[in-house]
Amino acid sequence: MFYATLEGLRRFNIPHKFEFLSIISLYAQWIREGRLKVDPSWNNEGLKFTVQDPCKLVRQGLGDRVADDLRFTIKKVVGEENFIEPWPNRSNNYCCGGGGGALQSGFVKNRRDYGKIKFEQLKRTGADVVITPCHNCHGQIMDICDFYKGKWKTTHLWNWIVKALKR
Amino acid sequence: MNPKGSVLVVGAGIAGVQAALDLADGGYYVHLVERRPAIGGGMSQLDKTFPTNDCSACILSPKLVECGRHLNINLLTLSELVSIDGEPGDFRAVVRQHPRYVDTGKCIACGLCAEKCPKKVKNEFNMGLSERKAAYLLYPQAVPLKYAIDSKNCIWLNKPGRCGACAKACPAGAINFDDAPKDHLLEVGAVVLAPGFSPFDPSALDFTGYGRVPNVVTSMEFERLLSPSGPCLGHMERTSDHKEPKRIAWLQCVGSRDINKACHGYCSSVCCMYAIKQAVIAKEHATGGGLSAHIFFMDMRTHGKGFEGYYNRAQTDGVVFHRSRVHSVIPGKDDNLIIRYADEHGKAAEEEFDLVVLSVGLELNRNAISLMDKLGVGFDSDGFIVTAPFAPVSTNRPGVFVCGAASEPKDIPQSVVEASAAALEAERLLAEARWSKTKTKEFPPERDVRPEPPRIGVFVCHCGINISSVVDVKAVTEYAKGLPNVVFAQDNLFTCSQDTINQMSETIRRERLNRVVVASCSPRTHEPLFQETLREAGINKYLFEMANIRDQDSWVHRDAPKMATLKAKDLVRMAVAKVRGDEPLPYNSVPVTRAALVVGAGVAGMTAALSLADQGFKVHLVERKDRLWGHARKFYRTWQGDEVRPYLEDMSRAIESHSKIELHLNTTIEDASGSVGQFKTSLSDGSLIEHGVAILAIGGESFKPRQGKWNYLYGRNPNVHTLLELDKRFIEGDQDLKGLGQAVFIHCVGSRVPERPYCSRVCCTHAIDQALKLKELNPEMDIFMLYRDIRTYGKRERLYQEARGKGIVFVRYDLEHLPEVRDEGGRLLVRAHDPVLDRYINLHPDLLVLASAVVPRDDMGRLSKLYKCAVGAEGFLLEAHMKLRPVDFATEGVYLAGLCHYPKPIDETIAQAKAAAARAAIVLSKEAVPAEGVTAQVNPAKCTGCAVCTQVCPYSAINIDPATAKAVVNVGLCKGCGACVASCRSDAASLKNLGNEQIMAAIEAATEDVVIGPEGLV
Amino acid sequence: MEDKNLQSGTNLAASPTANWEPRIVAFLCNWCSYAGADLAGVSRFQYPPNIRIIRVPCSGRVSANMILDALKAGADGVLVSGCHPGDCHYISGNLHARRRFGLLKNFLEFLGIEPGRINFSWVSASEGEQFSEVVKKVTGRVKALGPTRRLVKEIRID
Amino acid sequence: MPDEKRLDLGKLRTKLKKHIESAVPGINIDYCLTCGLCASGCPATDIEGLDPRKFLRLLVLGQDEEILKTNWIYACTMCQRCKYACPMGIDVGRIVYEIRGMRPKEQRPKNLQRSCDLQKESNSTGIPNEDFVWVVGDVLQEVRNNEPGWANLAAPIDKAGAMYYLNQNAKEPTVEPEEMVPLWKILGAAGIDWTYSSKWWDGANYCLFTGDAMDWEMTVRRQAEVVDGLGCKYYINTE
Repeated sequence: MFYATLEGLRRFNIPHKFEFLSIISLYAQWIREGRLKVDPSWNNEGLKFTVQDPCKLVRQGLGDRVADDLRFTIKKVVGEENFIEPWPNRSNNYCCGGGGGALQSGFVKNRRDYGKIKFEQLKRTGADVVITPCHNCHGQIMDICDFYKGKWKTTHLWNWIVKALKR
Repeated sequence: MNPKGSVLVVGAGIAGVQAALDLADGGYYVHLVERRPAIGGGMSQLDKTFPTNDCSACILSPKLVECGRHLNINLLTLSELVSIDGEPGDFRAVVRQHPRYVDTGKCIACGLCAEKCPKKVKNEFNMGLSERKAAYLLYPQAVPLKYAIDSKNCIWLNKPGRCGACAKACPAGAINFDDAPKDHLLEVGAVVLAPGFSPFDPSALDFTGYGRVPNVVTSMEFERLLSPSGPCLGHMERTSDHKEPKRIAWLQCVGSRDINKACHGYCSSVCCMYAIKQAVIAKEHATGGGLSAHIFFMDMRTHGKGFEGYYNRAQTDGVVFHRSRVHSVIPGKDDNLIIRYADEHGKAAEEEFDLVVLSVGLELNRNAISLMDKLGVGFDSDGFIVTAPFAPVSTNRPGVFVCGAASEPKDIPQSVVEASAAALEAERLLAEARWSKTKTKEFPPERDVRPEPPRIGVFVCHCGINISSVVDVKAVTEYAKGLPNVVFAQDNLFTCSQDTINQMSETIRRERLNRVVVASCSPRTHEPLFQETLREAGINKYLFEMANIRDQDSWVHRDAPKMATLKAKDLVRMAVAKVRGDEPLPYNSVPVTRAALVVGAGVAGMTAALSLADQGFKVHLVERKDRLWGHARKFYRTWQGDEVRPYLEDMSRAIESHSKIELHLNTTIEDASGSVGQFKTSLSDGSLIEHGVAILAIGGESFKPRQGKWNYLYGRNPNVHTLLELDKRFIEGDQDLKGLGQAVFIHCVGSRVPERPYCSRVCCTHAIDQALKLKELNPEMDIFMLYRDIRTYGKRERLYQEARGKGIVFVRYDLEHLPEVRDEGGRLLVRAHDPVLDRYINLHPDLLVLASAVVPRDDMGRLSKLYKCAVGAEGFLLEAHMKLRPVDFATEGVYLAGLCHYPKPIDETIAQAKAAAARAAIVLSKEAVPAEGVTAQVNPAKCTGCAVCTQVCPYSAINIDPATAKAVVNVGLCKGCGACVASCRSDAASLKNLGNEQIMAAIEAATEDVVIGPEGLV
Repeated sequence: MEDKNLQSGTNLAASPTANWEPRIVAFLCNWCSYAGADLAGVSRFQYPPNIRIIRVPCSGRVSANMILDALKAGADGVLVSGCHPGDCHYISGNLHARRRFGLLKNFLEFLGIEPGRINFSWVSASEGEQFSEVVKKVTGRVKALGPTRRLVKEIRID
Repeated sequence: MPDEKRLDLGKLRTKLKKHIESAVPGINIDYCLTCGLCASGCPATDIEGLDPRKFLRLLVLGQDEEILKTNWIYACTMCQRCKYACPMGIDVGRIVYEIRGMRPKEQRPKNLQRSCDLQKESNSTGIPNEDFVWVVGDVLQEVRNNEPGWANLAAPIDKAGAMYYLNQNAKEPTVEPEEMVPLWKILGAAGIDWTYSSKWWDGANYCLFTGDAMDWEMTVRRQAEVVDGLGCKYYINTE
């Protein structure tokens, strides 16, 4: 949970020598630096992708900058024309309903009611794959996809980076 | 030092233009500095204006044209103030005029330069929704109507030698690429700042979708989409695919009342009203199938005169009001937009729209910020210019005044009031230098047209699309050509615009016209403007008639274009028939008695009296009570926190010691007669006062809810007060207020109800200020405010936020959930309903305060009739024009200020009183004022001396000359009402240019095309 | 755009009275009723297009022969509208008018003119809606009476 | 018909609101304009009969027990979308966090509290650290043996002086270890000098969600110590 550590260090002013980063910013940085070579040509039949902006990483974390890094990485990996922007998005995106301990709190009906809007939003994009760069979003979006009979696959981002890796 | 009789006005929006006109007409030479290539400011970008639905250009153009042609106004466009020093009465200002690259002397605004110019640029007048060329005209009816070249984008000016298409195309050789900035050193006595506002830029608010999602526009952009001179010529289209929107949503408070991302805590006070206006006008523009208009808001703030009625009518016209702000605007299918909102039960609902308009707030004009540093004028935390308490138009620098949206977001009527008030402050400073710097106007010699046969010119107006959208203007013009004696007929897009006015002047000379008919809007608003044009063209201004084919034809026969066109032809034929009989009339004038009568010595009356007396004019101040101060006596403090009493004491001391003010206490007006310049008023103390002008400042009263729905046990339980009764306890420093455990305020007691369908404007702010005072006395006190809409408009919103911050709880009620008040053994029980939780709550206040309405004084009707002024629908005095003449009456020489106009707080009353004084000073500053040209005349040959006419004349302006036993007219007294003419049995009396033959001619013309039915005659 | 509810053209020859449109001459005082008519326009209160407004300074200016001349010229109805008593810009013009028209109305009835043809009303500057209502009422009333048939001067053109 | 439960506000007692205002300076609860923007933008609206606006209103009207009892505080995920656009910038999420923390541990959702307790010992699924180390090594070996080109893939643990420290969500090693491999490959391909830690390696932080400040602080402090202990320059938070 990006925000838990970021805000924890700040709120409890915990002394630390390291700089706290998100893997998403690093993906983008490494691709820009050429350290990480990716090629989207694998996606020849035009599989369509969309993304969830994890609240703890984007709105409560690094904001639109990391959301743009996320999109930069995805477009490099799956091909710009195969990415569909959800609305609302970036720092203003809906929460999926998995975070805040919802997946663990056991209020399943509430959690799925909560996730209805996220389901409608993702369905509207018509994407085949929803990339969820956060474990809670991954769990929740996979669940609401089944529950509300969606048609997309829910995955992390790293699977597709590996698929597009050029060694 | 002797002060200079000239004033620098910075900014030529409606406020700057009004101040300039009042100053120039009042005897001061004005330098009017405007940054853009044309004057008109924000108002010129509006399509229609609330609450009258007037087309903005139609009521603004006459003022701009008058300002553009005024002998005593030096218009400096494309200019900005560079530096200023000196002190009040003697400033030296340096104004830099940037190059226009077009010689204004030569340019005839034919538009060829723009046509040929290859460089397309975003048109900022249309908010970037359309394009213009580097060579451009700011807007079609611009004043001055001269093209300009935008040096930032012009190809030649950036790379000399390249292009130059405009210079080649210009028939008048007006293009001058070597034009250079010119610095003007101006010596002025005072400065009036009117830089106006900039609309809030919502790009930073991503959740609004602005700039990210198609079809989300700001209100200014939508105003241009509506406007006939806008990008889509008045046919409302949305930006993405130019389809006509069928469902539009307005989102209120974008950039206002938002201390989160917009960081503007204040309310911009105009957005609710302009949103309703846009909704109503958009519904009018919708073609088949109509338009569904939805407004999403927090509090509906329609607190001005006529605003609440406008809001109620909008609701009955089908505009849907959702009391919920909206989190995000989300794109739906094919460029539509989805809005989720919380309905009144708190349930989330979703609706789709094809256009979303963001009602953006107002900020100080961004270009004015650097200017203010140069002037050393202070800013407040909201970024507006600071004004002093009880001096709403004075800045912190003596001799520098401010008016309009630059000091606080405000609507056009309030800006116009402040403009006149700022003019007054400058005049008070420079009273000795009046007429010292002004020039007098010479008209060309008048051609005697009597020997000539009638040569009539007819000018038919499109008025944008206001007329041409219903009436076939071209057909009416062709028809006019065929009428007898009509030698010239032409149709114009805007007949009242400056270029058409100039063309009319030349046409009159070229075609040797001796009579003119204009078929356009109402003569009541535009006759003086066209009559002045005839005079400048060298013919007598009374050889003129108008056909009202807009207000009385196209606007009221919208669904019958064929009949409306036929009616337009008839109206033109009637006007031509009437003008044929018009004769040149003398320009009479009436000497002005250099004294003013001010009725009522409340804050408004005292301020107006001092404002005129300080300029050396004699003032008779009449007060029916035995003491000064009026209604304000009962007030504790203003919303800014300044106690009222000390201010009142200073003012009454100044009044009692002022040599120019004659105070009549315990006196009422018995009778009044005469007209502008020559009023005679008899007072109850037996004296007869002669005065040139009158200012009615008769104040108002607070409504006492003795019985009926709004009683709430008032008068039956000692702990139930009105606002003023609580103020009384504050003034007396009543200590047991501290001990109160709980206080409850109820808003809108007697206001915004069927029997009084207006908002009393002051009570929300007053009640909240009192609640804050109670919290000052005892922070632990519970305070509940039961309200319908909190209307702490403008900077007053700070009080509302402060009150909430101190734990004061606001509970909304509506007419279906009125609070109930019961007396349980002396202890009050108030039952209210909380709409957020949808639960009933019980309150046990130790003090219940009723924010009761402000109502007009009962003797308002009698007084207004004495001076032949009208009373509006809600019992307040009816001003000449709600928008642009808020302190004048239709009757010349009579002005109004204060509560008798409409409920208003003390600072606005002071501004209005100074404005009334400025308007009155225009008359008082002159030896004589032009009088009625149209007067009666008697043909002695026919007159039998029966003297019936002398009995019907209300002004005894017609009497029997004992020598000839014939009736004779005293031109000085005759007002041209025609009563004598109608009663004369022998057709001896006639009214110049309104004689019986002319009216018969008009009647014949009105029925000319009527063919008698088949049954024939009986 | 075809007119919705009105027949095109006025009472041209041989058309039955059903879709005939009356022609009404209206004298409006400049300070009150003419201003009210303007306000009806500004507020977009629609009303039938049959009236032809002649602006006079005051209702007191309208004499009996003007009304008779309107009937003579073929007007199917006449409307005279002025300020409410007490509002007159010229103090008493509307009061003279009221007395004058009281007599005229009786006299015209005596001559057989149907009472509905001649109409008087008081409309103030702030009564836009009332003005449109007055015009609707007067137009309806005159339409019901059918074309004018009395005191009409017929010019025979052979 | 509106709920007949009539609120008697003869004396307005807002103890809970005052407590939160002192705990979170500048929370501005009273500034709420009841404008409904938050309710219109919150997916938790109409769940448990509440929405952010109603929740704040209960606080302002002193309905403390109802607030302490409602399970809406678990429907709200503290995502702060309300605060993002609220004209008064009121952070309902932070208020929910404070109120969650006021619930005695035994009344908190079982599974959630257990995850936090486990995390305070080692990690949120409670697998022993040795198992984590073993699983990583086992999966790594498998990839090296039968995935061509990845023979020298690395997944270092406790490598002192590594440039980057990477945390790891407890779900993968516990339930789907092969999901850890892609990130290893990416780091390998990019030639990144990184390491796991064998202690306090779990990136999750359920103690934040229980609203328990002390537990939350303890878990973050442990992580910081580990990363500084390893001398890593950067701490990477995984997907």
